[in-house]
Amino acid sequence: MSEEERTIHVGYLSRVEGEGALHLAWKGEELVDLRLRIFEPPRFFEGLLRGRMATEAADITARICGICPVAYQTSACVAVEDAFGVTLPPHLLAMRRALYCGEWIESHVLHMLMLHTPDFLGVPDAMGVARLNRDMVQAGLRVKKAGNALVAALGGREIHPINVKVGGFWRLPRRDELDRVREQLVAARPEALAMVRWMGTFDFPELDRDVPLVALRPADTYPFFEGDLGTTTGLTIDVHQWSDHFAEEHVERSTALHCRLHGQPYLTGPLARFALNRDRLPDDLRALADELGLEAGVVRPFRSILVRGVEVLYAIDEALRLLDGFPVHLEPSVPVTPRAGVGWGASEAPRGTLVHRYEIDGDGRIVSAVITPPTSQNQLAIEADLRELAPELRSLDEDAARHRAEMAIRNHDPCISCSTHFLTLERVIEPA
Amino acid sequence: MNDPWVPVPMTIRSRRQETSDTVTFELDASAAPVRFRPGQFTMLWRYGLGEVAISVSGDPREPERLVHTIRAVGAVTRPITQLRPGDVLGVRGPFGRPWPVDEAEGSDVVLVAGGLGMAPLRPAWLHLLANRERYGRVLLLVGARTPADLLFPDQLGAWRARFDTEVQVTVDRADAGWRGPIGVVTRLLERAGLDPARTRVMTCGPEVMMKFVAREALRQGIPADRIAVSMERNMQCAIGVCGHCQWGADFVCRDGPVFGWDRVGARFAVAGV
Amino acid sequence: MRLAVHKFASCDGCQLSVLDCEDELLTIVEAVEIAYFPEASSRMDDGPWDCSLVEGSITTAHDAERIQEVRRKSKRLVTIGACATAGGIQALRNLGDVEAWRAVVYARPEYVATLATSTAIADHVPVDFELRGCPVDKHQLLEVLLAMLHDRRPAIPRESVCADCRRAGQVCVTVAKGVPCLGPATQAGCGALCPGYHRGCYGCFGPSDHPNAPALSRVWQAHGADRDTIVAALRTFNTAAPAFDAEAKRLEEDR
Amino acid sequence: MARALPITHLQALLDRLGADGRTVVGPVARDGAVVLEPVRIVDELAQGWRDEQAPGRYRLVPGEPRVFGALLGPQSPKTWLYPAKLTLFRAERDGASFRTTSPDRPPRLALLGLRACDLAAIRLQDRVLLGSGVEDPAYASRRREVLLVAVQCHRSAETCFCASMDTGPEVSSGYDLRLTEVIDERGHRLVVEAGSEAGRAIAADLPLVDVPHDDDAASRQAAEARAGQSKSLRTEGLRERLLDALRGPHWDEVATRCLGCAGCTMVCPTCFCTAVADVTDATGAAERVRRWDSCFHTEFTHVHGGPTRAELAARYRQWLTHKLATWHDQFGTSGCVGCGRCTTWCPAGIDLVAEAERAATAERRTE
Ligand SMILES: Cc1cc2nc3c(=O)[nH]c(=O)nc-3n(C[C@H](O)[C@H](O)[C@H](O)COP(=O)(O)OP(=O)(O)OC[C@H]3O[C@@H](n4cnc5c(N)ncnc54)[C@H](O)[C@@H]3O)c2cc1C
Ligand code: SF4
Ligand code: SF4
Ligand code: SF4
Repeated sequence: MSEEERTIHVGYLSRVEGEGALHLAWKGEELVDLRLRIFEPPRFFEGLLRGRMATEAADITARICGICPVAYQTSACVAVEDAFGVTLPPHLLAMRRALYCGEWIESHVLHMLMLHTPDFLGVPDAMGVARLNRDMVQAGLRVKKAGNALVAALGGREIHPINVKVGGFWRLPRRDELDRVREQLVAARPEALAMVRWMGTFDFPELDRDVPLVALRPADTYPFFEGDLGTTTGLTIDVHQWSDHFAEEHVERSTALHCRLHGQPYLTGPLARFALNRDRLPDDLRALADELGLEAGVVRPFRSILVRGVEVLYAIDEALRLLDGFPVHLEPSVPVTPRAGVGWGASEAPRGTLVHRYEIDGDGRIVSAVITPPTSQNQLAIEADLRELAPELRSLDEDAARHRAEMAIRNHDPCISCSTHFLTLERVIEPA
Repeated sequence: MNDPWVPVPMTIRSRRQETSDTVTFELDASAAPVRFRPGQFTMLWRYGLGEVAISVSGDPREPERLVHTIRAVGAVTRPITQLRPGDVLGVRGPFGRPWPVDEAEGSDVVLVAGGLGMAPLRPAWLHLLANRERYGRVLLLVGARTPADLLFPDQLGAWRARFDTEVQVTVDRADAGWRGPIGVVTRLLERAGLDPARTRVMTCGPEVMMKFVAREALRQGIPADRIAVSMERNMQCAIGVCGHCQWGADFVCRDGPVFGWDRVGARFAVAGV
Repeated sequence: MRLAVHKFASCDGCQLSVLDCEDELLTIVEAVEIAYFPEASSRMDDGPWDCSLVEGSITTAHDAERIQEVRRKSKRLVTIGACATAGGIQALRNLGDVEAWRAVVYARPEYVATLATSTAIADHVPVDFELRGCPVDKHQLLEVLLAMLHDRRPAIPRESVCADCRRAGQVCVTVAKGVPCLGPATQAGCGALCPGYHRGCYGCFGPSDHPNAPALSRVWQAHGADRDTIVAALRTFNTAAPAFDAEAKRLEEDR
Repeated sequence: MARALPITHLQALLDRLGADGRTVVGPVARDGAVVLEPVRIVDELAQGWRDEQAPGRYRLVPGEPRVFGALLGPQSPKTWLYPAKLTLFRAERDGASFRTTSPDRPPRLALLGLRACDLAAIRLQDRVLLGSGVEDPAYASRRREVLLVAVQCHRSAETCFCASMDTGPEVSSGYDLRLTEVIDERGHRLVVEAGSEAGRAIAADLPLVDVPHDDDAASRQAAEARAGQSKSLRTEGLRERLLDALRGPHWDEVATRCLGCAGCTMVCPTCFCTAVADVTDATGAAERVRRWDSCFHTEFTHVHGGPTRAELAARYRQWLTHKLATWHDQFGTSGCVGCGRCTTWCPAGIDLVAEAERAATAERRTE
């Protein structure tokens, strides 16, 4: 490899859900090419949803991503309820929120412990972490399991829950089911805290980013599917106005749809959610955030693992609060009457804002569907992070550079299967 | 332990490869001798893998040596046949009704074996030989696909060499060294020159083969109640409670596996009973 | 046992089930060497592997080649999930106009390379065991792994969901509430989840080994479901599974 | 003079049954049906419900304030005495050999609210699992310990045909206690009669009151239930007629309607078929698990080379001819007690009585 030209190729990006690859090339000092590629064969969800009943959208779109099906189900339900003019009573909103808490717990801990921690400890995987600190891994797995148990208790099973429907749920949990999961959550709380504190001792590369952030920002709580969209550029919009501000484009260079805010890259996900809603967290978690070096107003991608940790604790506390005295005797759903219209739904998937839009006809069939997952929104911002790191990536030796680049990508936990419309033309396998 | 569901561990003492896919094990039953009647079977358990019904193929006079001849055909028999001396199998049994060797005393007896059917008939044959004086003519008619598929070839040779037995072997397809008859085993029966009034037939093999054997025996005038067949069905309990082996009104495990043709002949005519 | 986990077109949910075996994970890892599992480990040992778990369906020419290589390098190949065993929900494209869909989803469809069909792994290479479900059940997955490890047949019944539903003491939603249910024609494995949540099974484990789908359609009709509803139910997560596909076709042709 | 338990003292019965550590199992309304579940307090019982049954249809509707107003749900004594899933033994490796351990002791049970047909079904299962040579230990231990508290039926469901099977509606034997629920101008009470030593001991501990003129309450109610029973199975010569019809054309026809789902065999209180599976866990410990199985499953008859009853028609025929014909050969009685569960709980609404009649009278296929 010549002095002038250097290529780092991460031929197969591991420990992200899905498959991706990164290509970086310099000429001299100049970065000439940076491509984050996604190897996800297209599955055409937006196409196959056409003509299906809108009430099927939750079950169908769950299959876009096995890591965050609750997010898909929630955004779908919210969007269809929006179109049908259905409002949920408080107990069903509470249950929906509690279910979502479960997904945050399981998805975040999966990412933190099994996918991201290995980067900081220089081991290939969670097994490697277990060899260094088996107790911590076991504790972490118990936290993750509590999240799974929560999703299973409210949703029927951990992956692709079957209990979610437009208008609420098929059945409410029984007391005994709630009691069991409560126990697990209570036990998981201190273990989660210990895990986050332990992760706080990792050595974090310094990278401060100045990128627009986007997340839901409800008036009075940390967001799951509530509130308007807020941005750090000072915007507050109703999700119905999404297309006035956000645009997806199919870029030839990367062959992927990229979503821009007023033409600019932006970031959604835990970093954005946290930055925009820090003041919505209870005092103890804000104090924990300070303790972990997550000061207000600074975006440090390499500390996203800690932000997730704070969100895990929030989700545990919130679920316990919601389930305490949950009214198991009320109706599990409200009646739903189809009507023609357009509905929007946004929710905060573990990896960021997930927006669904459905146009529905008078029989309740889907005329068109647009699904904008977090990863398609974050792709440009991830590339921007990498661009920022480019000098470092250039100077490091081969392995270290690859390691650093992977780590930077994993900061945003890109969930590539979520990329309803991310793909690559072919797999390019070049020697590293 | 008296729980009929619980297997007793027994150690494999010896292993003999009979054919490419069939193995004979001798298990050490000295701690819990298995007193069995010819035609009975046991349930053999390979630890954690599953249990299968296997006929006892050894000598009924030696209850402390439990002999089984097993063909590797599927998910459980394959790993079982891979075991070596010193390995352990779980054993339940013996179960089922025996060949009518007692009832046959004083008669001429023909055993007709097809393929693996020789395994459950071998104890009956050994019983006939051990009590030779109680029987009239004793015939062993054996069919196999090829000479290489023949079970117990050495013993067949030895038995054939005796003057007080008639042993004949036929194969479907011969190889270069084969000098015996070629064709289905029923042919041997056609030419056996039996006295229908004093003959009993006991047969084991594929169902179609047994059907043809029975038909030939009936044609010769042997009454249906003197023809015995041994059946195979899915078996999970072997004690008549799991229901799997039901065949008409019978539980094959409990009311069989050996049946008189008078009882079951009609069933061979209806598919899926 | 050297284990590999491969992904084709899928949602990752089935391979996630491996990581969801929290209690057993560390014990299993002691017996199973995870040699290739890109979602979970950056250690990626090239084959050969003793056992490959394959998730996802074949939807691109490149993947059609890659599965051949996976097969060559795997002593045993186990497919996991509805995508791998029946083409998944994305097999709906097999009926639709892929060109049109491509245009719906992508502004510049010419950049998108894909086959016109989504097909099961077994349509491309011999498969040693197929584990059903959208997603697979983690207990069943564990059972398959343990069976592979101990060299035995996985105890995975192929009977219908009804059997599990009744054994679990659940009340049949069709009989007691008139709710149409695909359970009688769907393979067990999920623990009869949906009826336990008062909804009919939507068939995510695919057809059982003896489905009588036409009879089930009549039961649905008796409970007020129209043809379109039944066809849609059959044409979801296992649309390309032969028994579901055949019945949907029969109803479509009857129309 | 009859002795009765005022309904206000029902809790005393539950408490007494549950004394000495028994689990009391009784009728509970859940998910649209009456099921048999553990009950500790009276409020858990399915009071005020009535069942409507028809082939393929069951509805629980509000009824009189009876505690035992709903007759039969999808469960039966089998659910508790012969559980759907059970560990038969566990084993662990011991050098080259292995060691087995027996399963935990089963719970001691009191089954409350059984009907005449349920008691008949227990008698039938006894023949299979205790009386035919080898005892099934799991069943035997549950059965020996159980207390059976039966209730006299006050009406029949549309699917009931116990009268024609000679199994009811009178609760006449096989119980520890027989209850007759009476609601009249003199109040709401359970007439209590003991049928065994154990029953007498329990009755003696209950706050019973003397009620004149209630002595024949049970037979009065049975008579009403009998009068209201419209369905009946023509049993004379049925065994022979069915066995003669093995080649009849009817089986193929019913196989176009049958879902093969095994629902009928699962709810039937006498069906006893089970499958065992050997499983191992991550540590290598082994377990043999037994589950209800069904002659409707293709794997049921799997032998090397395929199932012996591959066709659904053959499997349906096996179920019907076993139940109504070959049971007589095997156990000296019909295998059906006339409870009608198989008919009500068949999602396709296939009616056992109608099918038996059709199969037995269908024109013979000419060879
Ligand atoms: C009375 C009797 C005597 C016999 N004697 C002999 C003998 O002497 N020698 C001999 O070689 N064979 C004998 N057999 C046959 C022997 O029992 C079968 O060959 C053996 O059961 C095949 O088991 P397998 O698992 O290896 O084969 P497979 O074909 O793989 O399976 C057959 C058995 O496995 C079980 N099974 C099948 N599918 C499943 C599933 N999905 N899940 C769980 N379990 C399943 C069933 O119990 C089935 O019976 C005898 C059979 C009987 C009934
Ligand atoms: S609810 Fe569905 S799965 Fe359950 S028994 Fe009824 S038809 Fe079968
Ligand atoms: S009941 Fe049916 S749809 Fe529901 S989880 Fe089970 S197989 Fe899937
Ligand atoms: S066959 Fe039907 S009616 Fe007879 S006992 Fe069984 S479930 Fe009841």
